Amino acid sequence: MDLRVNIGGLTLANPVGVASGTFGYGDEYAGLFDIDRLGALYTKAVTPEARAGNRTPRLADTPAGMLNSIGLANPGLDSFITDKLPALRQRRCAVIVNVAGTCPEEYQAVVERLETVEGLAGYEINISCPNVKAGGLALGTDLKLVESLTRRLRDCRQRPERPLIVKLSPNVTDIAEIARAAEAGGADAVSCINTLVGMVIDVQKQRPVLAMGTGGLSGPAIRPVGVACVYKVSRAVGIPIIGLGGIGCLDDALQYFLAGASAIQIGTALFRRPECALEILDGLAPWLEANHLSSVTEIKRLLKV
Amino acid sequence: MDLRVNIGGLTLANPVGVASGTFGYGDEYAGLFDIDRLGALYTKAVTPEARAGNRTPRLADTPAGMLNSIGLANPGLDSFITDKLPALRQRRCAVIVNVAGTCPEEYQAVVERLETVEGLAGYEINISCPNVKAGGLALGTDLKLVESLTRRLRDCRQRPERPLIVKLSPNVTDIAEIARAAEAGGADAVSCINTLVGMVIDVQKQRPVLAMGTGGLSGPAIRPVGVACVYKVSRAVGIPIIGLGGIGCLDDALQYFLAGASAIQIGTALFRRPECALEILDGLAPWLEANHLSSVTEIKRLLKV
Amino acid sequence: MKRFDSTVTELQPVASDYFRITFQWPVTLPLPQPGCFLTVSAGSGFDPALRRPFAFSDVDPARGTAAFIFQRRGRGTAWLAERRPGDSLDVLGPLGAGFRAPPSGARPVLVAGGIGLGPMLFLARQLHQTAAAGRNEVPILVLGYRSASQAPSVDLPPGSVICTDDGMRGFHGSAVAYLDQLADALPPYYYACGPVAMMAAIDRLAAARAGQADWQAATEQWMACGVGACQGCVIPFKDGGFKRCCADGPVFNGRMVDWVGLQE
Amino acid sequence: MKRFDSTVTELQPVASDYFRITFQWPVTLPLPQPGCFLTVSAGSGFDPALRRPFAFSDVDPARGTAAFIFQRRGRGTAWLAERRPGDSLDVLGPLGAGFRAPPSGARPVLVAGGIGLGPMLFLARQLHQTAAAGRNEVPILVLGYRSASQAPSVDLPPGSVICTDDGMRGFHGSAVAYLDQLADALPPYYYACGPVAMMAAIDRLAAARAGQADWQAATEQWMACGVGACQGCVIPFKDGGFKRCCADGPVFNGRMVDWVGLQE
Ligand SMILES: Cc1cc2nc3c(=O)[nH]c(=O)nc-3n(C[C@H](O)[C@H](O)[C@H](O)COP(=O)(O)OP(=O)(O)OC[C@H]3O[C@@H](n4cnc5c(N)ncnc54)[C@H](O)[C@@H]3O)c2cc1C
Ligand SMILES: Cc1cc2nc3c(=O)[nH]c(=O)nc-3n(C[C@H](O)[C@H](O)[C@H](O)COP(=O)(O)OP(=O)(O)OC[C@H]3O[C@@H](n4cnc5c(N)ncnc54)[C@H](O)[C@@H]3O)c2cc1C
Ligand SMILES: Cc1cc2nc3c(=O)[nH]c(=O)nc-3n(C[C@H](O)[C@H](O)[C@H](O)COP(=O)(O)O)c2cc1C
Ligand SMILES: Cc1cc2nc3c(=O)[nH]c(=O)nc-3n(C[C@H](O)[C@H](O)[C@H](O)COP(=O)(O)O)c2cc1C
Ligand code: FES
Ligand code: FES
Repeated sequence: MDLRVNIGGLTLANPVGVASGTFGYGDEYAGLFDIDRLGALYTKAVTPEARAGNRTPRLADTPAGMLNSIGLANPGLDSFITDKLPALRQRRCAVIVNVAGTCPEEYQAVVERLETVEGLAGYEINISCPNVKAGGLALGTDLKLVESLTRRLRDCRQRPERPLIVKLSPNVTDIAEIARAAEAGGADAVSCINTLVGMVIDVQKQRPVLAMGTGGLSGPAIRPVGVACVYKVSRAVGIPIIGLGGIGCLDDALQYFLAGASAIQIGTALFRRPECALEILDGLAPWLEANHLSSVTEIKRLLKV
Repeated sequence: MDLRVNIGGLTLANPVGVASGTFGYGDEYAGLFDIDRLGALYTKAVTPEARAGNRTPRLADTPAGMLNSIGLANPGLDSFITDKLPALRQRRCAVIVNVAGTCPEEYQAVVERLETVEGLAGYEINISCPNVKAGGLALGTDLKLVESLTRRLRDCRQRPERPLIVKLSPNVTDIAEIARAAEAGGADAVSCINTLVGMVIDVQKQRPVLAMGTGGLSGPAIRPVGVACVYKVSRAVGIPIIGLGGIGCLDDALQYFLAGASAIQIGTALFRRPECALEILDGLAPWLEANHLSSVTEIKRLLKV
Repeated sequence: MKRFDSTVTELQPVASDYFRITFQWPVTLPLPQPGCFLTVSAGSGFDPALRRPFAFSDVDPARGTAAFIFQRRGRGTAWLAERRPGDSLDVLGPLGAGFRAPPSGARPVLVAGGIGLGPMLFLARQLHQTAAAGRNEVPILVLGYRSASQAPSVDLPPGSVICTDDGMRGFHGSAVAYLDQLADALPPYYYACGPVAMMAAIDRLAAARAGQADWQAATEQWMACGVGACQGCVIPFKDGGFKRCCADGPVFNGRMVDWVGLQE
Repeated sequence: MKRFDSTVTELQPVASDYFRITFQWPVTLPLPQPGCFLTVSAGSGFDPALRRPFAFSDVDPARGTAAFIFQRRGRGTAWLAERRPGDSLDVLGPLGAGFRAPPSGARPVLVAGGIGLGPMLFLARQLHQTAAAGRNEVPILVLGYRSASQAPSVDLPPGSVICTDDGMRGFHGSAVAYLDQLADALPPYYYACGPVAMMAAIDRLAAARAGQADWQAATEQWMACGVGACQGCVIPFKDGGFKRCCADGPVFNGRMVDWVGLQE
């Protein structure tokens, strides 16, 4: 069975990826399963300068989910290239860099610089992180900004074979509108969804559990929201959609494919059961066969509505 | 301990209510716990005409939550008054009618008519139901519409002792903005949150579980979203906030009070453990005493941020 | 009805992936009737969130226990299948309106498919008792299975008929095919619980037989509250309306139910 | 490290709301060292969603088992406390870097408060063994409790000291007060695991003693991945930076940790 999928010119060996921020830069899970079998690895966000991230606590447990307010902690562009990239390049899976910044110029600085190095497969533009003051979410809710940022990055890109994937936030009135803005700006694909804004209060201590107050909600709790978003976006744009949010098993992944996704990412569920990514991958081919399909992108056609 | 709270001139015996749509018109749970002890009972939505509601299935189970697409099924205004109200009037708890319609005129028709009958304590204006085509959610995401609808209902109201509570949707980019529009239109209070838009797909049948495709996500899964919304809205408006979304125990309720709510509602958790509403009520007074507070509305002052 | 913490007294496999679970039923509560159901809370957290409905298969007032038969299908029933004697079980019941008595002079013909087994067994036992007291005719219980291996190992009342699609046991064919060829001096009066396709076929059969304007169908629908409050569990009716499975049913006149709409 | 389904062999209460759980530890896996931890998945669904971290208290290569001591606090540990021999346990480990050996000529002084008991017991037993082999000085284990009733019923190594705030057992005062008055020919070298306030006090003590530029603190922080990937579990350092509790620790030089920032 051929599991390859095409995302804006880039061919992934299979549609199963691991989500930005939940997989570090790849090494950490190496002892737990064969990372090379993944279709794609989306790195933790990379910003021009190193960032220590937010104050602690950065995590809270919620029903069927969790909050995080990591705050784009990352070693910065230089260190990413010298310290992280060499090991990432050894991976057989496609490495897609999650790009973040406080303003369009910072995003551009990251992409322009990464265009000069080998061994990367694409860019996922994080315009939807709820955990930083500047950039992040604010950027991702403004149609004009989304379109112009996408166009700016598109224009500075030298390697058209590296897709520009815009990552959408569910914290908006109409996610389809934002997806259309990204498409209009020249995005090769969109990924959805990023986390929902949430808060947990420690009743004993009478203050938010997270030092930053609010954080991003992820995990199975948000899966119905993610599936609805992918479904809605798939009716609004023609570019491929990478679906994520609460995927933990084959059935969850198939919900996203049926809703319109061409590929998926697994995030929070890795924390519970790291090998679930490969279990999903291993379940795909038999399922396609049993349903007389020859590729993953045909799954969406099965949906009866 | 005095548990009374004031919502726009209406004094509730205590801040614990049961959420619209999860408690019918009051009778159904009578055998399971003493309903009269509740502070308020929010009815299922009432529309001018009877509505059969959406096609089946209308429910889906999700991690720590559920989807519903009931679709404002209700017997209509006339039947509500003749068949449901007499029993509701016998209740010692405040009865607040959840009002819905397809256009501002329909909302107004419901409120005007209810103003002519005795035995009601207030109105909760449902501008946030994701399960109907016209009215509902579309209305609740437009600032001007929210303000003008609120003003229209405010103007037609003859009994100022019945508060006008506008129920907010979390499916917006900025819920605080909507809350401010409601306040500007003259709302006495806001309740938040209604359900999130979600979808579950039956992978075997290759179609959405709900006949309507999408539905409203409720239950513990959305609690972090509800707490964050109440916190945000409490910083934006001066009118009281009624908090709801995933409350199932005293700790959950206290999170909402700390975030800024003056009263709460319990919805989906009733389905799991009906008596949890009274367990929360019974826990409030001891907690206030242990924390040297003399009223529920003081709780929000404890929050350290 | 009451929500309470009961204790499991027995968990018994009755067929592949089918179990009977027995638990304490306090004498202070109403005795469950055939067709009534209960809901249980599965798991310790809120995943899954909704209570799961099951029809009573048995009640033993002397021992103070009740039981239901369930099929392991998803997360809730997987959790149930792991219960052991002594474990606590969060129960809400009894719920719903049960079966009504058959008309006099008619043969109660009870049809069970799949997870319809429990309530039909319960009803068959009761109708045998009332028949012995001369209150109705002796019932026939008809059970349909795809293959002989699926047939459960439970004590069936005398005169029960097992139908298998593969013909390896009992009548060769579906339960509905058996009903179709059944020759009896008395007119049949159907009671049924099972897959929608089976229910629809019985409805066609009932419609075809002039004598029977009504039959009793135990229906199923996803439930949230289980007590009539949420309007979630409605069953479509041929007249275009809806009725709540939990509070108006789960037993309805099968002629009235829109089986096509339910199947969709 | 590996994620696997282990089997519980024993669950033993060791004090009020404290339990020791023993489970199979395959010989094919690395032997856990004192200070290392594992994470377990609690409950059958995703509520709670995150794995719960616990420090090893024991490992028995002969029997092929490992153990940890835990306090029942919330949903995850309530679920753990209901495990019975034969139940399966979803384990991920061994994780983290354990304690380093003490400098020669110093007295290993081990301090445990609350849930710090398990890893300190494990370390004390190991340091007694290595002391017998002449590799370090004989350790002292100091345990602090609010009242005598909280003190656990576990086998303590010889020379252990129990401190109680109420003075009903052992030393009358806190563990830190005990350290403060401890007179020993050898300079102390601290290892500690316990509440942040206790750790901060030990750090002040260590800072005050010129001889000790370093001590070993087993830290705690909410965790998500447990393997270093998510940056969720970071501990603030006095130099303004952060280190991951799970992958860079959980044992750090206590002098470097920003105990005030951690407490906040
Ligand atoms: C009145 C009534 C009586 C029932 N009696 C029995 C019985 O005696 N024995 C028995 O085995 N089953 C019975 N059922 C069905 C039983 O409720 C479901 O099989 C069970 O809830 C499945 O739960 P799960 O978590 O294991 O499966 P899930 O993974 O949640 O679902 C598996 C499938 O079960 C069905 N289902 C799940 N939840 C419900 C629900 N709340 N209502 C209806 N269908 C559902 C759905 O089709 C779903 O696809 C009854 C249902 C109703 C409404
Ligand atoms: C490296 C490490 C080793 C630990 N060793 C032990 C041990 O040996 N014995 C023991 O009893 N406990 C130990 N803990 C703490 C233990 O993880 C928590 O007590 C447990 O997770 C609580 O789970 P719960 O669901 O019962 O409580 P919850 O209701 O979820 O939380 C209760 C409290 O426990 C704390 N807590 C919860 N989850 C975590 C977490 N993921 N990380 C840190 N703190 C948390 C929080 O302060 C919370 O308020 C250790 C923690 C870490 C990080
Ligand atoms: C700990 C953590 C860190 C994250 N960091 C990032 C990030 O740096 N960039 C980004 O685009 N998304 C980030 N995310 C969001 C995830 O990539 C993903 O969109 C979200 O968690 C929903 O998927 P899930 O439910 O499968 O986790 C992070 C999520 C978590 C839980
Ligand atoms: C079955 C069901 C029906 C509902 N019907 C209504 C309704 O008619 N009007 C309304 O304003 N909200 C309705 N809601 C939303 C709830 O009142 C509440 O806002 C939401 O469920 C979040 O709270 P919870 O998580 O405690 O359930 C309904 C919710 C459910 C689950
Ligand atoms: S399940 Fe709520 S009305 Fe039937
Ligand atoms: S818990 Fe993820 S880095 Fe430590």
